[in-house]
Amino acid sequence: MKKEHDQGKYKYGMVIDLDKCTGCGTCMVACAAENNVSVRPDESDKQRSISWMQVYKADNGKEFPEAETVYFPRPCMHCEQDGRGGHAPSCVSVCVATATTLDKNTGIVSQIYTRCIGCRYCQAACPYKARYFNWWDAYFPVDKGLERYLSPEVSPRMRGVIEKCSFCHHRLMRARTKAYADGRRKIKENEYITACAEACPAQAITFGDLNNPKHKVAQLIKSKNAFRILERLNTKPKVYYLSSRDWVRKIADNPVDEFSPISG
Amino acid sequence: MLPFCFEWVWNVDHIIFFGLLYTALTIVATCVVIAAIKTVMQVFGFTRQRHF
Amino acid sequence: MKNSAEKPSSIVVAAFPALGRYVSKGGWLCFLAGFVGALFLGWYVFPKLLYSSQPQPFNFSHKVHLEEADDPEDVESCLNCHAFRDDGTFVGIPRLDKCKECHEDPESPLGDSDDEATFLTNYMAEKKEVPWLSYSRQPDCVYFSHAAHVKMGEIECKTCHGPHGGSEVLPLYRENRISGYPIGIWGERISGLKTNTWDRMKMDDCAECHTEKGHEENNACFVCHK
Amino acid sequence: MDSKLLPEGVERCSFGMFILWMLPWLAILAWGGLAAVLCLVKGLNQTNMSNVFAFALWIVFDLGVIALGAGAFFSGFLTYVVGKKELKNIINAAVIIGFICYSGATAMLGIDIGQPIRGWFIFWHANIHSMLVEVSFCITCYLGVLIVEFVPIILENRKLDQIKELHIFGHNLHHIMGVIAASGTFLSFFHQGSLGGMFGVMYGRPFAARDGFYIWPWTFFLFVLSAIASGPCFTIICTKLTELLTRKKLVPDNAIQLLAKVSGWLLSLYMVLKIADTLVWIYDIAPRAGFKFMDFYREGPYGVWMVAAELFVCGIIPAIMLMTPKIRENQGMLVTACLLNCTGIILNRFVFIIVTLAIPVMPFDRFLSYLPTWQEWAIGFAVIAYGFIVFSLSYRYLPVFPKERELNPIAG
Repeated sequence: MKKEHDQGKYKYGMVIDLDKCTGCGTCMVACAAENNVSVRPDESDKQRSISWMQVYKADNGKEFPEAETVYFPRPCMHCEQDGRGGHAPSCVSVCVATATTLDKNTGIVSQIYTRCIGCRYCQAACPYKARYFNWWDAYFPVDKGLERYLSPEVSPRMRGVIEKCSFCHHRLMRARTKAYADGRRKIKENEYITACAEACPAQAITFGDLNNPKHKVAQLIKSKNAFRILERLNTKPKVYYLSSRDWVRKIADNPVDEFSPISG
Repeated sequence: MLPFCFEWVWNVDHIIFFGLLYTALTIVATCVVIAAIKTVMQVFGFTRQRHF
Repeated sequence: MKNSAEKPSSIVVAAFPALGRYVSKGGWLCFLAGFVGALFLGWYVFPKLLYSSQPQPFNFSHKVHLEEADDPEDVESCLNCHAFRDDGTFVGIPRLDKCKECHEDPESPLGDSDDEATFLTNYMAEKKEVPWLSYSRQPDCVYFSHAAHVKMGEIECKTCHGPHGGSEVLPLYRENRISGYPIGIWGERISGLKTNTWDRMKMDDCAECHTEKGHEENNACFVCHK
Repeated sequence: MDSKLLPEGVERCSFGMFILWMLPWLAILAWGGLAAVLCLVKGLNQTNMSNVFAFALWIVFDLGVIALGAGAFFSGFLTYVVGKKELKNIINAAVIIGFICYSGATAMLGIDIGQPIRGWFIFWHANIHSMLVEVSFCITCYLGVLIVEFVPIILENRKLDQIKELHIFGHNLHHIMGVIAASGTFLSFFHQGSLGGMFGVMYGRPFAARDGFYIWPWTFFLFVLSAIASGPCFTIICTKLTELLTRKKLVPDNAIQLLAKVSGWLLSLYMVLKIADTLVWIYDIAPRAGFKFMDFYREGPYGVWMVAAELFVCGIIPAIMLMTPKIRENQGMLVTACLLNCTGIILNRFVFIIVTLAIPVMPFDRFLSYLPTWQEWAIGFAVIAYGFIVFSLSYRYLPVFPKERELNPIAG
């Protein structure tokens, strides 16, 4: 019997080079546009607005001239584990209605909006704040023409459900369909990348299959500068960061010894 | 969820969890049904009503 | 003891046969009438109310168009009109351009039915797309790749869509008034039972086939949802 | 006016007086109803919950009332399974309080989820690895059990009792109460526990996360223990409040004292385990996740004082008070101890919900705070008002306290 993934499992992941990131926010915009993220007439309530890709700012807490800043673009980390050895991320193991799952074949954590009942337990369980709740009905300002830019490949969300980064899963399906039409089963490295990776003007974001040693991401994560946010929690995220700066690598986790929180 | 649902997995967790749930439901439901049947029997004099 | 003839009988009481002596004959008749009435409402009136009926713009005969094909249910015959685009996406119901390939030619063998006249005058001459109503339109949250099933899975069209390559008339289009989905998704039978693979198009049917064919991994949520 | 409905041989206030008493509660209930309609129609944007405070006031209320409602299952267990006869005089009240707490909490949860119409997905598409599924399963089953336990009390109403069939049915229900109480104990045990488990399994949140046994983190067992330690105290408070309002003695002292004693011992056991748990958390779990104990309390209003209040003021002190016969026999001290106990448990739930969410886990993230909107308060208070209404109605029309007639003989 022919299996779709007879070549071994895929494990899609992302590497973000923080030394290249300028904090411009293009990834956030590209992501929102690609994934039909609903907006608000007034977006100032940041605790309730939606941004699958969020750029966090941190600094080293020092005065000029030693002051340095770093930007952490934070998509969904697509964790592998819950932190206690359970082979599903925290959000997946707590979901009541199986609305979110870890796809073992792609490593992508799915979120099914029509299944979500909106209990928000996953939101409470996620340490990365990567999950967003639709506090309002979906809104796309008609007079501004925004509704004409909606993508038919991503279904818009209704009020009262959680949404989050899907690693642009529809792009994977698009690439697969193309491959099938060509009579191929495997897709090439450049055929599937996320919208943020494609849009980043500094090319700080690399996307690919972490299981495939030929893919650039699999090589980048071997770097001594590679790290993940909150690695100590043992959630095994698939989003890696690169930085040659010691303090940046250090503030990505909660160091038990001296550490001062940032401003901003 | 019932075992013929495609999301159902035949593993220990599912059997224990749903087993306990359905057992608890059955016990409670059975109790009420027994009480109802006893009532019907007593009302129609099929069985003698115990003195309370 | 209560005098049953004077008491209004209730369905709750009537539900217990042992309580028969509590209820008058009229009460039993009322219960029976109510029961039959409820069944009739649930199985006949409710489905009729639930689904609206709309005619297609004009009749289309699959049989006429597939007359030259050896097997009207063959995938290749279907693919002539219900084709794939270069990027692997599926055309679905063909657009006017496809019809034009044959019908623009005045020498082409055309019939003389009213439906054809409607098509030629109202749509072809006006270069207006035919507003066909799709019998298999899935909800917005569903992703379906025809390429994966037809090209890679080598599944026949009729497995899901039923054999209609030899049909002469288009069935009435019926739509669920609440959900807005065509009746083919839930299936014609209100009970939700099915005998053929193409009787229903629900998530369970997709999952059932994936499991049968040994592709359990395709029951992962994101394979069919977007 | 309604004298034919009142239990025999007891004194009740006039109907007009009763209506007057009910009016404010009905008004609060209506206010809550308005808020509920707003939340259901316009959505949860009516609240001040946010992507940070995914759980908020309602969940605190929910967990609070459910912990306090544990008096029902535990008293039922003691009465029907262990066989403590003296508790028969208070079990009706405990069951009604439990019913109020659980039905109120369920109603609140229905508003709290973003898509209430999809609520049945919890049962039909259940993810058995989720503690919240365990909670939902047990809460609904147990609500069923409570209804079965409540029905015979309702059937004892003077008018209803005159109907022969209902009278027999009520008695038959009474006969199976042992089995019902036992299954209720089982369900409520898992339900209280999995509420604790819900927070203990949030391994991404070092503030709440705990190790545990099999699938249940230690909070599972701590929540069960704290619920059965505080539930009876809440039953005592409600009874004492009823006695105060009706100016009557309703429950013999031995029942109250037994509950208080059991409560005290359970609370002290809970305190020992809770302190051990806190120490393990401070010295093992938090450092493993990269936190020092004081990191959790660096910002915001939720300081170390909460730990002190929970463990000492509302924990050890009431435990000692309830364990000492001299102190708990003094009515004022008894009520004080019960109040402290219940406060401690609510504080515990508050810490696990609000403080857990307020503390950022990512080091470059900020502490955020939250204040509920009137809609949230309204629904919370509506549950309390609902409780007062149901309990008042029950007291007026049902023989809730079997010893009431004996303790308050009507002259002449």
